[in-house]
Amino acid sequence: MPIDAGATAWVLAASALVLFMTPGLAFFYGGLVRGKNVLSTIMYSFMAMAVIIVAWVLWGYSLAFSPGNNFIGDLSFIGFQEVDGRAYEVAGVVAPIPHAAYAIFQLMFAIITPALITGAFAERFKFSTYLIFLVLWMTFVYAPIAHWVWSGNGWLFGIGALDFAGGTVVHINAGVAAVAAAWLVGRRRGVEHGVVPHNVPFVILGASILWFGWFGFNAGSALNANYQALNAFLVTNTATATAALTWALVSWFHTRKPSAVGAASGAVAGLVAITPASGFVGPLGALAIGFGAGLFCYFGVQLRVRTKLDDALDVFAVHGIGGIWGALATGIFAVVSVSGLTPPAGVGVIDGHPAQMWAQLRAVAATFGYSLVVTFAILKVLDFIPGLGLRVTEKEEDTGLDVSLHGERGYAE
Amino acid sequence: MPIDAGATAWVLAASALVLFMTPGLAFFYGGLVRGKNVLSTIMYSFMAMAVIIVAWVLWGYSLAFSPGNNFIGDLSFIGFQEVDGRAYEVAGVVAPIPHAAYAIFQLMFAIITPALITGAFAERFKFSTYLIFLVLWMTFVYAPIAHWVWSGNGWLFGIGALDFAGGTVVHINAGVAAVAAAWLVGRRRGVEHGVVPHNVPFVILGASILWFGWFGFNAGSALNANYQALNAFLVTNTATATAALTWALVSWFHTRKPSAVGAASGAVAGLVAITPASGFVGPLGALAIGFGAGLFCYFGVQLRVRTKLDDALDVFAVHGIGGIWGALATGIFAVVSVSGLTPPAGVGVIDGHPAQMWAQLRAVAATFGYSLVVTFAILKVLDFIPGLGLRVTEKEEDTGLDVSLHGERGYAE
Amino acid sequence: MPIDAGATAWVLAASALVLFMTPGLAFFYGGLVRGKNVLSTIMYSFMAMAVIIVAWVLWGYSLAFSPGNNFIGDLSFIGFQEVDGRAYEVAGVVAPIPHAAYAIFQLMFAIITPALITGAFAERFKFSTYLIFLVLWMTFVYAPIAHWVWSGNGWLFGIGALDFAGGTVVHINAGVAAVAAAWLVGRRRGVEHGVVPHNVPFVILGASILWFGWFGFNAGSALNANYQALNAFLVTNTATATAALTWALVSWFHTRKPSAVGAASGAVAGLVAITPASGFVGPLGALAIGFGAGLFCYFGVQLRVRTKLDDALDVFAVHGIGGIWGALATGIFAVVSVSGLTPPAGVGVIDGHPAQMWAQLRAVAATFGYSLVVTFAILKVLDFIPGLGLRVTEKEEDTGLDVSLHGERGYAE
Amino acid sequence: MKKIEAIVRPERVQAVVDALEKVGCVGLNVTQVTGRGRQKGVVVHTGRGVETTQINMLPKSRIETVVADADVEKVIEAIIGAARTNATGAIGDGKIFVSPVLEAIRVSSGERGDAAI
Amino acid sequence: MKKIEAIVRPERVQAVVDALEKVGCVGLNVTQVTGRGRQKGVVVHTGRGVETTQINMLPKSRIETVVADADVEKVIEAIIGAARTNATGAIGDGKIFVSPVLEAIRVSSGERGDAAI
Amino acid sequence: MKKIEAIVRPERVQAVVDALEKVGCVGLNVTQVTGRGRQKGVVVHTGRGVETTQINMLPKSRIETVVADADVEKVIEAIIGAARTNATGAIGDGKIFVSPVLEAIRVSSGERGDAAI
Ligand SMILES: Nc1ncnc2c1ncn2[C@@H]1O[C@H](COP(=O)(O)OP(=O)(O)O)[C@@H](O)[C@H]1O
Ligand SMILES: Nc1ncnc2c1ncn2[C@@H]1O[C@H](COP(=O)(O)OP(=O)(O)O)[C@@H](O)[C@H]1O
Ligand SMILES: Nc1ncnc2c1ncn2[C@@H]1O[C@H](COP(=O)(O)OP(=O)(O)O)[C@@H](O)[C@H]1O
Repeated sequence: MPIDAGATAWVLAASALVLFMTPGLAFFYGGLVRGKNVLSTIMYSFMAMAVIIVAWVLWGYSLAFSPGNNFIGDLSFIGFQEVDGRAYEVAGVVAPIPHAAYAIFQLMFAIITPALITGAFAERFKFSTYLIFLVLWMTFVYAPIAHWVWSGNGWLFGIGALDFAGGTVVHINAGVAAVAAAWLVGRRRGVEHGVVPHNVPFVILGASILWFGWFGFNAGSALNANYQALNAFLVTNTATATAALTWALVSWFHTRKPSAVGAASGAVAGLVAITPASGFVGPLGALAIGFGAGLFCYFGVQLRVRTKLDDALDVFAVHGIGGIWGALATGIFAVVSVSGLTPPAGVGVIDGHPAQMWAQLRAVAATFGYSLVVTFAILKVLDFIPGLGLRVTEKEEDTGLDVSLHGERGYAE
Repeated sequence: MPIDAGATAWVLAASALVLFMTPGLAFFYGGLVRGKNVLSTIMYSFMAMAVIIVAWVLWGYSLAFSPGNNFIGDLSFIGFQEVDGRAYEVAGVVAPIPHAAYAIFQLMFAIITPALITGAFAERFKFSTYLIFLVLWMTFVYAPIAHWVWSGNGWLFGIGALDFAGGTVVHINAGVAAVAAAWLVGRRRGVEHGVVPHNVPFVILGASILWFGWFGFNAGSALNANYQALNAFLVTNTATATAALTWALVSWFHTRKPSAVGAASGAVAGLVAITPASGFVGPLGALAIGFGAGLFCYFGVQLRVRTKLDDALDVFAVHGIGGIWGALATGIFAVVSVSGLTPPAGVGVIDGHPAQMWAQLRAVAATFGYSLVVTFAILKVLDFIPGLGLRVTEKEEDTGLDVSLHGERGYAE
Repeated sequence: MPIDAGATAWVLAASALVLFMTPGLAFFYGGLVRGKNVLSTIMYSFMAMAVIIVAWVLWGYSLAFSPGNNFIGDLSFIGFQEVDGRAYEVAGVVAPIPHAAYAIFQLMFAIITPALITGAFAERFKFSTYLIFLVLWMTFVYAPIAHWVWSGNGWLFGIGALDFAGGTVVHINAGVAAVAAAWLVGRRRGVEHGVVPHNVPFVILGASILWFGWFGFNAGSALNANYQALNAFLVTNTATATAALTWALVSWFHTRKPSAVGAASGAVAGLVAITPASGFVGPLGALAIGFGAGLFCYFGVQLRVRTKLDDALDVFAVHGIGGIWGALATGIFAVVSVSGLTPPAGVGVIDGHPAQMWAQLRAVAATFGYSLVVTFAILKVLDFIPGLGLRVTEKEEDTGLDVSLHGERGYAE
Repeated sequence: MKKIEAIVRPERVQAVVDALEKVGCVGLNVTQVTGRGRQKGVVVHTGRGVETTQINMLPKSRIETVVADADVEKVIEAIIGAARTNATGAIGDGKIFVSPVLEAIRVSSGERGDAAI
Repeated sequence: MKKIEAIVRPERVQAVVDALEKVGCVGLNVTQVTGRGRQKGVVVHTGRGVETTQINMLPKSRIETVVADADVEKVIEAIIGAARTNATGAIGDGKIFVSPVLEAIRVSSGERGDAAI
Repeated sequence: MKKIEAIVRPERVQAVVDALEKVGCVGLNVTQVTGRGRQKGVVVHTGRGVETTQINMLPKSRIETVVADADVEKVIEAIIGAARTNATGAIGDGKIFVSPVLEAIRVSSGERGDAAI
């Protein structure tokens, strides 16, 4: 397929949109915490941009996307060597865009994934350790799983698991890592009565930027400006709206008041759940997926609140549960009229192919297990190294991380 | 005309931009109200996304854009049936994009239009009633008018009224509905001395996002990445700047101080006024339209302030008057060198076709009358239904809608 | 080269992105000042949009880009005459986009450049004088330098100086003008102990919008959706991340605390430095450029702080020094494999063409000298005219410019 | 001289300030406080909006004015009249405290005593 | 009646308010202040984050409660108990001031004196 | 002990705090208030910026410090010296109020009286 300027134009725009999601996340998370930790929370996301971009150009992309073996890439794309203007075969398909477009687009996914995790340990994780965690986690957790799913060579790709735009690689992965992180770093001090978000407009701003940027995430994953991209755009939008509505209504019945933070959270849950499905399901499937996302993630938060796990901003409930629901729902609602694949590939339960669920389940389980174990191991090691450690001191936590770690206050006169 | 990836890429980007306008509006309106109502004001816009998207996919698009008769579509596109990858004839022209692209792009317009109205009744409208109002208004007011103007079959399209990107359908429509709503819901308590906007940076942020997104709104309406799109982009930008400058200067002479909220309001007025004209006028016409928008909308607000009508955020003065001025100005400044239509279509007064004004006037009057009457009727019915009603209680209003309806405060420690 | 819809789609999107940078700058600067001056600071940028757009359409574009002579254009494009749908030869190359696309894209650069300067005189410059300054500066400083560098006819273009997206025209130019402005307007009152930024989340929001928009700035400068655009996108991103990381780490060693404002400033420094180089260097060159930007701009601020010059938001340290470093680094790291030019054009020191440095130095020196002298002269004249003058009264400054000049407060209840 | 400190509902501040002006009490200052009295608080969401918490402290406004001894009663009356939500008064309408002030000084002129307030 | 004014660390406010409730002191109000005592301030960045400045004024919370004369000592004790960071107390833990109040009036009912607090 | 409460222009706070330090008055706290005195207010825009309203309440800063009886006069002088906009003083420069304080307690140590301030 020759390189097409229209496809390239869309992937350029989509890459910019996906990059913009990370600051969106920074505001989404930053608004949810207490004012004394707003900058430290924003900095987790902002520095993910700084650190991951450098590491991705140097070695990350090569590990994830160079041919390598079934489990991990090799070093042939180190320093973006061979990432040039020629078309590149991605997962068995040659997209009408230069290899460089694909590498840039993928970079944006590698940034936001670890940034998602930070919601679990916000308000207490050490900044210095975090920077090292970023590098290790991208290298040892993100790059391999991305290789499994998206590289033509990857073993999950091989078994026919469907993941259009990153439900496993990005969301289940981040959601599960969040559990490991929240567990190891421990509960925040003094949050028995919950935390009242310090700036809800920022939460909505963040969610809105995420919604906007997610069109790049999902519709950009078509790597072309074609009907598949349009369908991904449409179903993304549909599932998101449905989930926002569902969450708002459920919270209304449950707490007597429809929460704005809830509506925003529902939107994010919908965005998460539709991600793996967006290239394979139609608008009615999207309604179902969005409805499930709003419902399951809402109750996910409910359950988490009753545990001792202080996953501060509910990363697992939204990205973990939303991601798992999305992965399974892809196996249910994928229809060949949308996916355009050769059956049985791209065919789900409602199109008469229940075996697809099996591939989806394996993908979920593999991501879940690998991410949990390796994230746990990385954090344990970091905790052990003298001078590092995961958690700030009690005094720093009470004062707030902004002043104590960054020497700044979010707001002044 | 075959489907073109470049055109599709632009419509994808434009659709994302237009979706982003609604959060922009949320911040524009949210900054203008008092801090105790910031979330409820933002939620009006945010929930418009949630509710309208679902309703549009299910039946809205079909009512507005399926062939039907001269007044309303039929049910042939219910659930986005037949909205697929094939090109679709829109208003007599086949655009080089898939039908799905058009349906998505149009959806974004259907979201923001009712969200615009909320400025009229902010700080006192009942949230539960609002959700129902959204559905009814989109179905009974927006869908028909969109059909009249943009469907090849529509009667306003038939008489040759020019409305490139939605001056009648979106702005006059919303502006007039705002009058009905402000009237029926009544004045806010305790605003005799006016309301000082609680967060002017948010107002500017919102106006800036609107400006940014409006490029999608107007230049996307070319449904192609061609010279017409570029001209729409150029004149949108030009009229907006001119109107912002005009409003700032007029407010400077009038109040002795150039207001930042005024400059932002002027920009929005310019965006409104150029909307119907953006496919038909050149940059010098845009200067004239922008100048008129700044002037007329400024004095529109002046006049409204002297009435008893509490159109809280001046939706009529900006969208109603701005929209009417834009519709008429299109009849004046449309030139065939830009519109590329076959004369007398696309030719305005300055190009020697005064009859165009007649079509424009009819379009304005029809939209005005229909929107006023049907919006009024819908609200009357909602007011009448036990358990609904339009307005919150006095206590809820005094406390602020954020705490009393949503159980949240915008800002905390 | 025939007009291509894909290229046009990307330039449309890029133009919207670059326009969005100016509000981004408004928030970046607005967050850095004290709360009593947030609106006046934001208004400098917002009104730059209003004023420059009008002036550019009327005469600015013609002066900068019509053929004219080696130093300045003529009046043939006045009122955007001849700016139409035909392709236009830009700097010896015919880009596959309509002339109108180029003129719009260039407009966005003309807006942000004077807005950048406002960081130097924020919190004390008279608003009325500023509006006049905008018009004069665009006409007498920006338009000529843009002509020198980007017009096929321009003398700096003639000597082979490389400036892909505006390192000289935009950044050195603005940075140097900032020195003249800060000097003439004098130090702020009462800032001996420095100013604590009043809203750091706004600083990060602004920096993030700048980053997002800068993809349009640099990758859009390819005027096509091709590999050159992708490379510009990639190196922009890489240099930005590297500079953000470098600044954060340097500030950490130097002040014991990694500052969030510092990370954001580093990102901006990286964006500045990569701008001239983005069409000519590869990702490893970008790492070097970003590293230098973080380091040199950091120490540039350090040095400025020790002088008496109150360049309030460090425009020279970031845009001046960052721009000069970028211009010289382009002469070092330009490689023909990226630039695609015919050697020795587009070849830097590391590719064996040290003479390139000479062209770069001349471009830097010419921009530096011209901008300094003419900006100084313009401000001197404005200071001299009765009723104008550069600075607000002491009372206005103490009260804050928002209330005293604009009759508004940024924040209320 | 006495300091009169009234803690009232934020939405009644304007009315109280106007009422004070009517009885000739021009100098005053207002602070935002959060307070707790017999009034029940409000329930607000925490976290992602699925949990709620009872906040017992409500936003109130404190109006302070220093007045001559002779004016104390009429000022109290003015405040009570303006601060009540309705004719009969409701829980949460607020409190007034009176305390002694020994001296008042006007910074600009150095005047002291009743002349300075 | 006495007004008891305690200036404490913001993170201890909840504990102090709870402790006051336990000793029967329900009515109170809280303001955010910045203050300076013997406690050293914090160093914060200015400008672009390359300079720092020492801020001597730290954010504190002021809790004010008007109580009957008989309750003063137990309220002071309750505050001290809840406001200290640790058993031995640390610099920056705060101050308590006691001052006379002549009258208290409940706005809603017009009640005066100890009955009104 | 006396409480000295100075309501001054926000832009003079730093100068007043420095002046207080010079006369040995280290402990103090500052609150943001809005106030009304003889000073005319400011005109601000409402709504879309076409209307204006006169705001009579201006932002001021209140500095409170509790000092030993002996220090009252020198503290007042220090404040007046630092709070005035210019040598002759201008409307809006502020007010100082002095009121009795019965007791001061340092939370960390439990010390009382002049030793605690
Ligand atoms: N004893 C007290 N000391 C200080 N402030 C008080 C006291 N009691 C009440 N307040 C303040 O007055 C406000 C209004 O009290 P309110 O609930 O109306 O009291 P009540 O119901 O007893 O009349 C409270 O929110 C609090 O700020
Ligand atoms: N003399 C004083 N007058 C008024 N407020 C004071 C005084 N001394 C201290 N404060 C307030 O009490 C707070 C806590 O003081 P702190 O540093 O704990 O004092 P110390 O170290 O003397 O015990 C200060 O930040 C300030 O707000
Ligand atoms: N009687 C008063 N009681 C309490 N606060 C007062 C009183 N008079 C003035 N103030 C406070 O002092 C501030 C400064 O007053 P100012 O206008 O300078 O007074 P004057 O002009 O009478 O000297 C006011 O804004 C208000 O906050």
